[in-house]
Amino acid sequence: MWKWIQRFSSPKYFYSMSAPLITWFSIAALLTGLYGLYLGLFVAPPDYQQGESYRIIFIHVPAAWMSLFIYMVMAVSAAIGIIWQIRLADMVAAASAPIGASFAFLALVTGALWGKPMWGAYWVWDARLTSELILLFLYLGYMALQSAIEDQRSADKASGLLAIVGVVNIPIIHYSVEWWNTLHQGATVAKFDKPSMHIDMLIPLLLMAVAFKLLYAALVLVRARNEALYRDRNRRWVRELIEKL
Amino acid sequence: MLKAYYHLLVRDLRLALRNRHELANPLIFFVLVVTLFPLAVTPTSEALRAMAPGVIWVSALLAVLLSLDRLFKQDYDDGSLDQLMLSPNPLMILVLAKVSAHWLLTGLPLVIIAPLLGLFMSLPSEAVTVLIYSLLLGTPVLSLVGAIGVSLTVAVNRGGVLLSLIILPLYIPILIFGANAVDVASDGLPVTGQLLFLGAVLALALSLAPLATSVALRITAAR
Amino acid sequence: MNWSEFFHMGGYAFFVWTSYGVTLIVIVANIVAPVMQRKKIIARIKRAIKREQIELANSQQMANSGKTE
Amino acid sequence: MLEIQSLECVRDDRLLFSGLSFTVAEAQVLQIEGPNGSGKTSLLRIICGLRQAEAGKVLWQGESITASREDYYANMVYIGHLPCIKGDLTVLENVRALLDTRSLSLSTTEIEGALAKVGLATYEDVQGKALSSGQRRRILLAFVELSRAKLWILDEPLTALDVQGVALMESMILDHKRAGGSVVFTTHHGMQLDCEMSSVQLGRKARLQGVE
Repeated sequence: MWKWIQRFSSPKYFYSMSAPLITWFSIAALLTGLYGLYLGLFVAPPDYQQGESYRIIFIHVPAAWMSLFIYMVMAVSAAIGIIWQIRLADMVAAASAPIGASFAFLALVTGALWGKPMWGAYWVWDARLTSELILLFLYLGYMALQSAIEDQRSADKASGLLAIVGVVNIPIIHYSVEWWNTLHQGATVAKFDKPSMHIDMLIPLLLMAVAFKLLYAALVLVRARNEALYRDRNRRWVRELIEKL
Repeated sequence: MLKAYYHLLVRDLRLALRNRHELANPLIFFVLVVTLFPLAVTPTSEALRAMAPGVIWVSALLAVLLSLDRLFKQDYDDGSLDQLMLSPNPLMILVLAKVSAHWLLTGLPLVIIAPLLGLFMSLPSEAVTVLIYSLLLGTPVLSLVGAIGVSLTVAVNRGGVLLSLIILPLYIPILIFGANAVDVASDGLPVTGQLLFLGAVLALALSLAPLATSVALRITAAR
Repeated sequence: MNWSEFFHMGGYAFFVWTSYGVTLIVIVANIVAPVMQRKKIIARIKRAIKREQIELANSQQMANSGKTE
Repeated sequence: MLEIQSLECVRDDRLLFSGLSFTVAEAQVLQIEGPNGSGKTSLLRIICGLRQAEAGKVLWQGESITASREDYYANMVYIGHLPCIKGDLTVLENVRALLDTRSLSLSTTEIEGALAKVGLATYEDVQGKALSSGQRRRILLAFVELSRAKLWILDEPLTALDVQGVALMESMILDHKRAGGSVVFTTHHGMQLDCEMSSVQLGRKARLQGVE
């Protein structure tokens, strides 16, 4: 069993296996995304309260979901890397951070753009936006620590531990921000995820979420391949590969 | 094991007391930053009272943050940290000793000086009491969580800004509940919930942070 | 529904299209960045291989010419 | 006593050594030799458990050092490049602080005896910052002497020591060996040890060599 895991998690094996996966994930992401966009922009009816502006949520909500999801992936793979010394897991964690940060950034920008017509201001201290902002800070901290430590292995372990600490903290942060928000704002602001969402809106939303997940899968593979090449730059398999190029 | 805890605690306290001028620095910083705010706005007592909880808590956060460096920096630089890790005692106990010393030297003085700052910011007396309680429960968490951050960044050159970048987001829950407890208390409302939350976070930090810190120290030493 | 109406987005055109535009930019950047990075890494490794070959040749030359330290 | 099994160490993606195996028996003195950057310090830190090896095991009394951690650390003492001395503590307090990490509380006379042996008699109440670097190293020697460890791991113990200091270190090692203790050390200075000694050679290789 252990040997099996070691074999399949070797960067060399990963490098050769991931190439076709990237193609498939990209195609699937593109198709789902285009169909989701079609349904979201053309088929879904305008919202009776928000008019057309609600169409921003087809990006905003999946992006926010993804930013949280990627942080979880990052922390779990960092934990695997620390506990079982599997280098591939460290690579996946390191590769995930910039993508997660991008999604968090997207969620913030689209949230602000959605907020302006709704609340009359680009930024309000809404619980979701605030949590998202803190999440972006967590990503930036991870990336800063990762790049500040020169020794690659220590950098992986140290930033990995930070990601795990972050994951323990996220529920606490989330809870306290929610609580703080209800205290200061009241429940006057409209929330994105109304429980009674129209099915025509829900389907494109879910499609976009799937598309983003597939996109992440493709992107993380591309980045992890880069990490594998870079980290193993002095190893034989990389040398042989490069010489063939 | 208790002996190891005690010895290290005493050593750190003794070291700090031999450097008294350095010891006072975070405290002076704390008072100074709080003093800046009334100078920056119209210092009517209503305005000050409204800002007070946030201002005092943010200043306490920054004061602790600036003092975190002393937790492991010196030991790392002179090699004592290696010796601590080669101790037959569990590293967690030693981490706990160092964090306790840090809190006694920075957190506790902040708690003690806080009533004075409450006075500066014209907080009512009930709010000052709650301020003390909230700092008493909150500052140990700042030391405990901060220890994780320092042990990750102690080997990084010019790690100061990096440390704040990775630690401040983790301080947010403490800030929210600490400041809010004081805020609510100055309106004369009960604050048991907030203090309970701070207590729960303290218990959580007390049980998990020393573990995370010792893992982090091992990562740092392996460089 | 006609196209101008579609692009108008019920008066929210700026917000909706900026959102989608920013998203597109971020996604494209996320695709381009690792591709560029990959090129850089490969170039770097190639240079390293060349450098090592030169070093190896030099040291062999030194050994052959009988120079001892 | 100590068994090193096919250790591999990689630093900055450079293979320092691999397949390194040796044992340290009782009353054995072992020198780790090799040029700068060959991984001597890394090897010693791996043996101490401060660093993780890429592959391989370090066994203490037949058990891995993570499993036998408590027993191992009670019987092993390590001194590295850094002096571990606090400028604000006195010599006596510094020794005490070092011994505390090993949960050893010794009497003042015993510590004074060791300090006298390393040439620091009457220095007990001098603050660390007033000492020269050679004197700081001597405090470490006193610590090693008092540590009651069977295994000494010394990384460049002669750094900053004068002629008498070197002679002192040599006699300490000999005495330790005579008492059945073992020493693993590195040094760039000549150490004339009048006893049987083994060595492990680390080379400057692998720079150009690919690793699987």
